[in-house]
Amino acid sequence: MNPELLTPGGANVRAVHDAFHGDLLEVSMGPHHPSTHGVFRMIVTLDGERIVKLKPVFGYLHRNHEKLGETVSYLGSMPYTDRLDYLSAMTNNWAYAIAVEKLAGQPVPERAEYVRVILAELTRLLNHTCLAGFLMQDCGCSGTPLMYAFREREKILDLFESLSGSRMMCNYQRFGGCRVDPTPAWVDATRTLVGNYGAFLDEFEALLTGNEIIMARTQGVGVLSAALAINAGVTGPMLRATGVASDLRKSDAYGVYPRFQFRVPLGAHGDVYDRYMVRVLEMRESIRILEQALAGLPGGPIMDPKAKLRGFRPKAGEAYGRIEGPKGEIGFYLVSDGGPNPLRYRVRPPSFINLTVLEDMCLGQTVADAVIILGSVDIVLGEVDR
Amino acid sequence: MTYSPLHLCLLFSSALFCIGLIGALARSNTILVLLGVELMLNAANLNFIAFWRYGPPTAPGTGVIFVIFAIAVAAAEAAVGLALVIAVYRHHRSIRLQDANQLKG
Amino acid sequence: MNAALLFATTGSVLETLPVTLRDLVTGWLPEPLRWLVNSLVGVGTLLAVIGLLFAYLTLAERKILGRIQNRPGPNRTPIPFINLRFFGLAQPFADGVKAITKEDVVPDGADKVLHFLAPVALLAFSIMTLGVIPYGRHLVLLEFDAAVLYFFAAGAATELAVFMAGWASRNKYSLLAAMRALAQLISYELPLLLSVVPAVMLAGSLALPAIVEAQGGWSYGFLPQWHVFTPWGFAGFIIFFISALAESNRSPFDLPEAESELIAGHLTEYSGFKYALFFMAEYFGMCALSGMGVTLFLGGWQAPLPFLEFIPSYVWFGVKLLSLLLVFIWIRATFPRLRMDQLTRFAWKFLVPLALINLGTAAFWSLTAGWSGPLQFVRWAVALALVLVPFTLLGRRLSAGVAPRTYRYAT
Amino acid sequence: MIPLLLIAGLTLATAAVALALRNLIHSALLLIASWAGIAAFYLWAGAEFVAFAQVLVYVGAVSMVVLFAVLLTRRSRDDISVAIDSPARGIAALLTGGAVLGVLFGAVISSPLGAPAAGARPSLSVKELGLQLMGPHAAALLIVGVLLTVALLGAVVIAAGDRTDAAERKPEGNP
Repeated sequence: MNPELLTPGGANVRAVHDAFHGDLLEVSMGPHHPSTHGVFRMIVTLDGERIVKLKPVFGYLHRNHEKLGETVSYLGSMPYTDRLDYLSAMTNNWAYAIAVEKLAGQPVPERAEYVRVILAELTRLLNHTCLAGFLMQDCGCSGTPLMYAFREREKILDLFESLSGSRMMCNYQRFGGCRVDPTPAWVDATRTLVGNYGAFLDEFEALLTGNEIIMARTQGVGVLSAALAINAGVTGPMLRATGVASDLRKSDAYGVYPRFQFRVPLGAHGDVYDRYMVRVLEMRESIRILEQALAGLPGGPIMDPKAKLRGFRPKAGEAYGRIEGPKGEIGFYLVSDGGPNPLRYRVRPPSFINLTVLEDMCLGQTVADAVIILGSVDIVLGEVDR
Repeated sequence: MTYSPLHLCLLFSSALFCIGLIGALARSNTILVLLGVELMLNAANLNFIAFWRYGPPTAPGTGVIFVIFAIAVAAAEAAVGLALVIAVYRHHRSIRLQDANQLKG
Repeated sequence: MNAALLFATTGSVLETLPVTLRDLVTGWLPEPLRWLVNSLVGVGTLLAVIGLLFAYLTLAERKILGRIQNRPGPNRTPIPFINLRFFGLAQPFADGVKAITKEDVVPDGADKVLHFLAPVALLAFSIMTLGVIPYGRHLVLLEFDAAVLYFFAAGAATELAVFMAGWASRNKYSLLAAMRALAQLISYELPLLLSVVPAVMLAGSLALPAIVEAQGGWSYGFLPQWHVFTPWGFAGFIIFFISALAESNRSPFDLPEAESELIAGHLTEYSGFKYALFFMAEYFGMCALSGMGVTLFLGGWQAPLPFLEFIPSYVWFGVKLLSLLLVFIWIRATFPRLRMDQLTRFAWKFLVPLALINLGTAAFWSLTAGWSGPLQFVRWAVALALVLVPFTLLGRRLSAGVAPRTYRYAT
Repeated sequence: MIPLLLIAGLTLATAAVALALRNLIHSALLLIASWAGIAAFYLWAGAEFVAFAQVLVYVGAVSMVVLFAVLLTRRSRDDISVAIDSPARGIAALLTGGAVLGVLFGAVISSPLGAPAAGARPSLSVKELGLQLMGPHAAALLIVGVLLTVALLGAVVIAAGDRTDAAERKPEGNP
């Protein structure tokens, strides 16, 4: 096939041409489709099995999240942020807490910063493990890797539950600290889990990373160029898989991250395999961070004693708080007019912005590739549709 | 005059041949024309088997071997013919015989 | 042949038990009628046994998949009235009741006749393939001179049924699946047939009992002379098995019903009993192909060791069949799915050339059957080289450009 | 005789209906039934090998190619029906076919073919067939092998070569 036809413009010319002859098949994948990771819909135009056009349709899970945030108090939005990316409630909480803390100039005690790092890295493990499982499911492994991934996920969710009382909707962070102080027993349990996680990753990788079919299915598929990724605002593992060194943990140095030794893995090809591998390698770095954080967990209060929860009214102003979530840069932009509610509340959802390059990655690939490319983007529809 | 099973077989095959012939002549869809021709070939094969079964004794298995070769050739013919149909369709966006009346594509 | 003669020739009551039982039941009938009743009894028994095998194969598949995936699998269905669970052994029957009582939905605008005909045709053809397999020394339903050809002729017709299902549903997923199914089945038909030819060549017959007989006996007194223990036989068996996986639409070649891409492919618009028929036909096809593999390469009903010959032949056949089916299930739990172009490339650029070369290997093997002493080693070395060298070269070409990668880090 | 009449009736009926239908897929499937009927005739006549070869080649392979061709040459997505052709053409074809049928029937009925020799039912085992093929007919076998290879390559070249050609030409036709 002529490569220049596969560029977006060429593909459109071709699509028009072929549509004239009625040669194309338009397939609506979703919203009820086994592998759209929720209620997402892709209107795919196929030439045989090749994709010549892909139109994503979303909004099936729209819940008015941003408007809702302007009608409730600052603290009232915290549980709602859990429901954005429901796989990584802890990082959503933290990003929102950072935004409000910036707005109000609220300091955070050291112990809380450490706990936040621990929870964020656990969330990263949880998210990447699940994603790897889902991706393998999309590749056609009939459930086995997914079940292995879910086994580990359960262990992390158990930790979250014993700490916050809820497995997925943790509602744990507060402005100026955390809601509950972790007990020594919880810290020990976390230490055990982190100690065993490397072995699980070894097992998972031994089963899948070197698998020839996985490599053949994912290498060179869904290539995203670094230039396009930067222009489209793609962040997180997807951007790093294209070879761009961008990690807010390094560049923003928020929280206590500068105290920890860790590396940022980078891909070179920007294909599905790189996205998968960058996530797996990131998990190994997360384990290192967790070990350091657990070893250095200081005592002291978990909440800033001067922090005000009831009747919280930050002075007028605006703030943007962001962290490196598992899926990319999750940010909250808040404008305050001095009242109990934010005047403007805006979310920067990483998976929504990462999803915008879906068509560019899918053109010229087959239907089967579209499924794993979507899987490798790592979306959660709660966050995409808000 | 008595009629043997051979008569019946031959009538069967000639009827099949004529159905194929009518199909090939009456339809203008290239695929159907090809299928009609295939039927005519099959009718000929029927004759070989009928004569092998009921006809005067010949060298062992002559009819059967003839049919085996005919089937092999017919398979090749079908493959090439349908490949041609697809090629014609790609050029003319039609598989009506009338539309493919030029030697240049 | 009467029961007494059989008894004398085999010297084993168990061996002839099925035949004896049948003759006890039908022996009093007059000759033309007896033949008819015997055939009917044979078909009935076969269908009952394979049907039961199907029922428990579905349960075994779910149980084994469950075990591999850290979950228990179905274990709740009790036996009615006595409320005993027995690891969920009543599950297949509950499934059957469910399938029958479920609503049969036919999409508006579907080709109703073809939509109905597809599962029926598929089941009919897959049952037909079961008829020629020798299940034991005396247990062959249909004895054809060209049994191998019959088997693949009936098997080839199943492709049509898959196409009919995909096309008649008037659903885009089904249509895509139908196209995929056609391409896949055509591609793998060729290596499947080519891998069988050496076994036919060595036996000098297309009749399956003769092929099984050709694998009798032991070299050095203990090593069974099954085809799979020769270089060409091993290669042929692997090619056969891979092609059989593809022909029966099993993972990793389950593209026509790839659930992550095409929902359920050609089965998307099927529900209720028609879906159950498809399911059944797929398992029957799997059993038939496994049975064929056992017959052609694994010595059929022959015992693996001389002193185990007292165990009746049909038991050995059953054991081998079940182990092959187990491998089918194991592979399903383990492998990811190929992409369409990779699937066809694998068939045309790897399996077909390998099968063709294997033909030459088998010819060499059969020509050098008389070699003994040190020449025996030469024979083995040449045959092994003929199998391994193309395998390595073709394999390297196939996986060119696919390799594990190393990653750099930003500090 | 009854099986033969049954087989002939079914074969002819499916063939006739197949060539008269508008729906190409139905045509192809009915024609496959017709080919299967011919295989049944071979089986009835005792030519086991040929019968299975007929099923394998026609029902298994040629049918697939036909269906592929039908699917690849559809004018629009769902429409595979073909317009009925001009009545004049149909009538002409019927007249020609009818004439040929009349001539053939007349010739067959009027020719004294004689009764078959009793008990001389010829049979040909697969082994004998193989020996025949590799012995007296070895040259023909080789030629057929070459023909099949050439046909396979030719089909691939015709179907695939045009595709790149078409892809290259496409942008020119559009602004």
